Amino acid sequence: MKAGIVVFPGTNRERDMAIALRSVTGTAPVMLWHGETSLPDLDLIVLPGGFSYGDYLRCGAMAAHSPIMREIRTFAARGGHILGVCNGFQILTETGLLPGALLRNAGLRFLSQDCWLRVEEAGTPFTRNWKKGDVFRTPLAHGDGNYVADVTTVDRLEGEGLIAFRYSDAKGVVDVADRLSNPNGSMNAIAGVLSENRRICGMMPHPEDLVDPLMGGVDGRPLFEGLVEALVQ
Amino acid sequence: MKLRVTVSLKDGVLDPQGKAIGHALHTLGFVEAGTVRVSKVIEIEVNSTDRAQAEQRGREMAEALLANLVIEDFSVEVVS
Amino acid sequence: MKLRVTVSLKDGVLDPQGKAIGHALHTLGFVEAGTVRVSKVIEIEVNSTDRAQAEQRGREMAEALLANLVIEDFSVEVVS
Amino acid sequence: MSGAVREVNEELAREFGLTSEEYNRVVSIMGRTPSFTELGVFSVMWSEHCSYKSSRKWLRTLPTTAPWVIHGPGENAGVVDIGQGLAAIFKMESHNHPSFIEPYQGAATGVGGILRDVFTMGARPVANLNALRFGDPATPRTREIVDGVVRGIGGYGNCVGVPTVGGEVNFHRAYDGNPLVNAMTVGVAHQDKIFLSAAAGVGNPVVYVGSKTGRDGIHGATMSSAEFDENALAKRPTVQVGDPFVEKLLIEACLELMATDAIVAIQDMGAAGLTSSSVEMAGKGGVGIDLDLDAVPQREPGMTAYEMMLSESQERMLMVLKPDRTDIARAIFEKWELDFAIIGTLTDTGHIVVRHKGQVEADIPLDPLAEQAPIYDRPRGELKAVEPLGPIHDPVGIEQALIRLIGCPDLASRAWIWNQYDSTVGGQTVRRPGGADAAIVKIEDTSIGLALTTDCTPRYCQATPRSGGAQAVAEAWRNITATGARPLAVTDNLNFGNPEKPEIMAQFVAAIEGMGEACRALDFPVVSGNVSLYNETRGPDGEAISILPTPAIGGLGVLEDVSRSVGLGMPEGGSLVLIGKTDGALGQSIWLREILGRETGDAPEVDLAAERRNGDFVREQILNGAIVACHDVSDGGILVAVSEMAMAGGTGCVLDVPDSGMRPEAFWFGEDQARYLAAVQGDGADLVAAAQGAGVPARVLGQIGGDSVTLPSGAAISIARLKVANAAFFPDLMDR
Ligand SMILES: Nc1ncnc2c1ncn2[C@@H]1O[C@H](COP(=O)(O)OP(=O)(O)O)[C@@H](O)[C@H]1O
Ligand SMILES: [Mg+2]
Repeated sequence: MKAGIVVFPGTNRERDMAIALRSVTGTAPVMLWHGETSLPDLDLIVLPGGFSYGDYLRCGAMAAHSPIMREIRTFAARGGHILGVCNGFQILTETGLLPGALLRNAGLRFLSQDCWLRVEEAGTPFTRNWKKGDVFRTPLAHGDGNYVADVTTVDRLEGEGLIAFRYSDAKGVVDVADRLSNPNGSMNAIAGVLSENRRICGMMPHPEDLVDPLMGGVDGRPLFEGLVEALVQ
Repeated sequence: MKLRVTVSLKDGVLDPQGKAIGHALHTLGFVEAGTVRVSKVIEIEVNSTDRAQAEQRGREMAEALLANLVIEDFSVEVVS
Repeated sequence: MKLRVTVSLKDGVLDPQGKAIGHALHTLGFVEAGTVRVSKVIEIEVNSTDRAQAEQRGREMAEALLANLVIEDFSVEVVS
Repeated sequence: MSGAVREVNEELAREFGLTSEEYNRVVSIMGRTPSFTELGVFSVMWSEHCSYKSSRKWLRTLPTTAPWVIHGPGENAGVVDIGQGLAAIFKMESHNHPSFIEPYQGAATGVGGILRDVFTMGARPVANLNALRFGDPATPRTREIVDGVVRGIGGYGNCVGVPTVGGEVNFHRAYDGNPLVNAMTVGVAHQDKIFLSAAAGVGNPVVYVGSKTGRDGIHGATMSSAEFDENALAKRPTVQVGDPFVEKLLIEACLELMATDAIVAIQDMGAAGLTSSSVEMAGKGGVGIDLDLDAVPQREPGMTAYEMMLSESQERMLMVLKPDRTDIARAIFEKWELDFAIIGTLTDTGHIVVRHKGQVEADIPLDPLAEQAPIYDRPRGELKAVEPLGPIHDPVGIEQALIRLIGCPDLASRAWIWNQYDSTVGGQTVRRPGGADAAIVKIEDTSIGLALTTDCTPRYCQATPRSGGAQAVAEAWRNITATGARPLAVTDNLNFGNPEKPEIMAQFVAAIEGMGEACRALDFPVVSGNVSLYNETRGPDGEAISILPTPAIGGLGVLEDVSRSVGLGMPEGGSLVLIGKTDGALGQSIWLREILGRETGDAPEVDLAAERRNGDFVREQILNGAIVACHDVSDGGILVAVSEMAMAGGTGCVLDVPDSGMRPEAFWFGEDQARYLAAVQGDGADLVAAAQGAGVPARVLGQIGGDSVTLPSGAAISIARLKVANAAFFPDLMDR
């Protein structure tokens, strides 16, 4: 699988992502600078976490206008696979490649803690190594992860099976109003969404930081292993 | 000339910051405080002599970058 | 009645956000954009019929909570 | 302090913080009345903050060398060999006064400043820590300060993408008007790619990079050396605002440039900005320096030479480059969208010459500026006698006391704080906050792990400064040891009151003596640090309140194989073994303060030989796999330590100890030093026997398992109950 990781000024989880990808593919992904106006041949583009442009104005707003995003739109239009994590998810919503927006966390504080995610949609390139209803642990680290969208949009996402992950407790119980299991207050406890063609996935938590037992577990690995299986034909 | 672009959350989008401020005001004894909404004001010095054109450019800036129309509304004024 | 409290950074205090926005506007081709400063507007519905008193309370709210007087200035208006 | 140029005389010098005698020395060095800008330069260079005039004599007594020390004090940060050709570069620095005035920005810029000290030497920062001291939690101002400081540290550290992995927090009313914010950064570099600050090469260009200069924080260095009074808040306009986004770009740009061979010397612009960076770089290199201030990137119009020389605008660096490499350097900084300007050249004059708008604004000989800097041997008075311990009785019983202790401000869970700090960015955090006695960060692409901690027990330092100083070092060493790592070196941050008061000076010297003794006994040299004096508040009634003496220690250790580190959580089955001798020291203990409401008695004795022996034994048993979880016994004593292990792993323990004849509260809550709790598989007999062979006291304390901590009396305290008591304090205080 040929993967590329986009680096914007202020991106800071590109190395984490590279480590995770390398550990499942055996080869280092290429780093793509935000100013580039053409893309190499790639199976997967990852928009990693961090604080592109300092999170100033709105998280992801300025990165969404980077030259490389034009290429990424074309890549998406041709059916390319894109994973956006944390700031990457915010950038995908700012560019309109994914619906909705991410507001300040309900408690108005930055949150850095483990959370539990329930897999809502199996069989996508991002979730094929889980079953629907599986629960896994992953760190999250963000100040603006509170997912919102208008009611029509949310109904459509729910109806068409485009919710990838939901925040839950360790047993998989979802309670939108519970700040312990739905820490940032996201609508319908939505933690990750898919594009209509299911080839773009955006999520707030960081599966890339849980791929090595040394760091406390490998709960995040199935996502990356699944991508490799799906994209290497 | 100076443009003032005000960006606010759309009606119906929950404003957690406004809610928290309202709560804090009550705690501090400002019991008369009702709904609180927080907006951003972006003031931009522009090199222009044509007010109407400046305002038009301000709208373009807002649409392109300053506001996220999925969740926000904006207004533009030329202030000097 | 509605209070509008505008909170801005004092002159001379670095506004990293304004700086970054100005830069981004340039990149997007808004070359006329000069200095950019970002302020906050807090709108508060208040239960009051006395404009002068409401304004006075608004100032008290700003001093107590809404503005950080170490680095920010504020102004208060009664808007309706 | 306005930028307006005023007549230079002794009165102005005093306003700038110089004594009459110091001013006379300036006049004699200059052979004339100095210019306004020159006086500014002298006053900041001779401030306590930059010159260490009250502390230097004593700092020199600290041990600073070891075979693994590459650079000790004197550089921007300390450098130690961690194997495989790599070096750890680290330092701690205070931002106390700014954090009182504007907690968010004060703490944020504190983090920014210490990061620059580390990456300026060529290291990629891999971890941040912070040591915080706040006032009485019951006061609203303390809550505001806690809120702002925590947000500020997170706001900056999270954005630059350096994980914040540890720290410490205490509350005491002595910090009401003067909180302490000490920030530590650890970075990693290749040993053959370490950059120093001594300028060299007459004719080489002096280059400014980073953010533009504004009127931020002018006279910050003198302010941070001044006592606080009612006017403190009036000094507010000097507050600097940090831009972590620019800092992140600056890190990447500097590291990219450092991979080429363009840099001769580099130094961050910290306190006293352009003045201290240019003076120190030229001074260390024995060269002169000419600066052309017209070339300095400026944020505001009409800045004077004085303002530019003293500005403490953040996110700026000064470099000396090889002349034929300036274009490469410029291209890198332009790529990262940072300012880049050649603002001067190195000369052979031995002077710093500052030009602005065609005028020479300053022309100062560098040698006397450094060599004739004041250094004081300030008079030391008597240490305050310790109030005797007094009679002990137990009004609440062991179970109740445990619940109260585990929930008190100094022992309550700090999760509310660390959950606001990104501790995982980088993907190398092996032991996060709360997971082990020291945080463990792996070095990418190696098996090496760094063990990091900050420690100090101010109430011990207040009672008995000498053993308090030793205890702080010993606890840092012990915390590193308890993970299995080998302690290598420390950085320190000496926070004290007004050194012009003989009793404060006595505290200061005694604490340093204690530290030095411990560092020597434990082979744990001091490689960098910072001194913060004048930490006092003058209340409206004129009474000066000094902080508790707080020599914060930042410790660093190394694990060759990071997979061998152990944490706090005990695995089900097996036994808990207590290592070290228990005498039941209740003087200055948390139990005494929380249960009897007294801060009396001597601080616990620090037996450095026992520390060494017990610690070396524990480390060996961790590395050979015998000990599977470990925790040092410190604040709150044995029972608090057991409870912390139980909460961390979710597994309890049935405590089974024969009556020792000691008062139960002294046994369970006494704070004797040099002790560890070690979890082992089996009945613990092997470990006890091995300890005996090594001359280390050890006894089995109980059997691991279940969901409670069960006392010998049979009383079972469920982990769930402990957790509720432990978790409540911060959310109740801060989110109500
Ligand atoms: N308490 C201390 N112990 C040991 N070294 C110290 C201490 N205080 C300062 N130093 C050393 O003195 C030098 C100057 O410190 P400082 O002025 O704080 O650095 P900077 O200029 O980077 O702010 C540094 O090398 C620092 O490590
Ligand atoms: Mg320095």
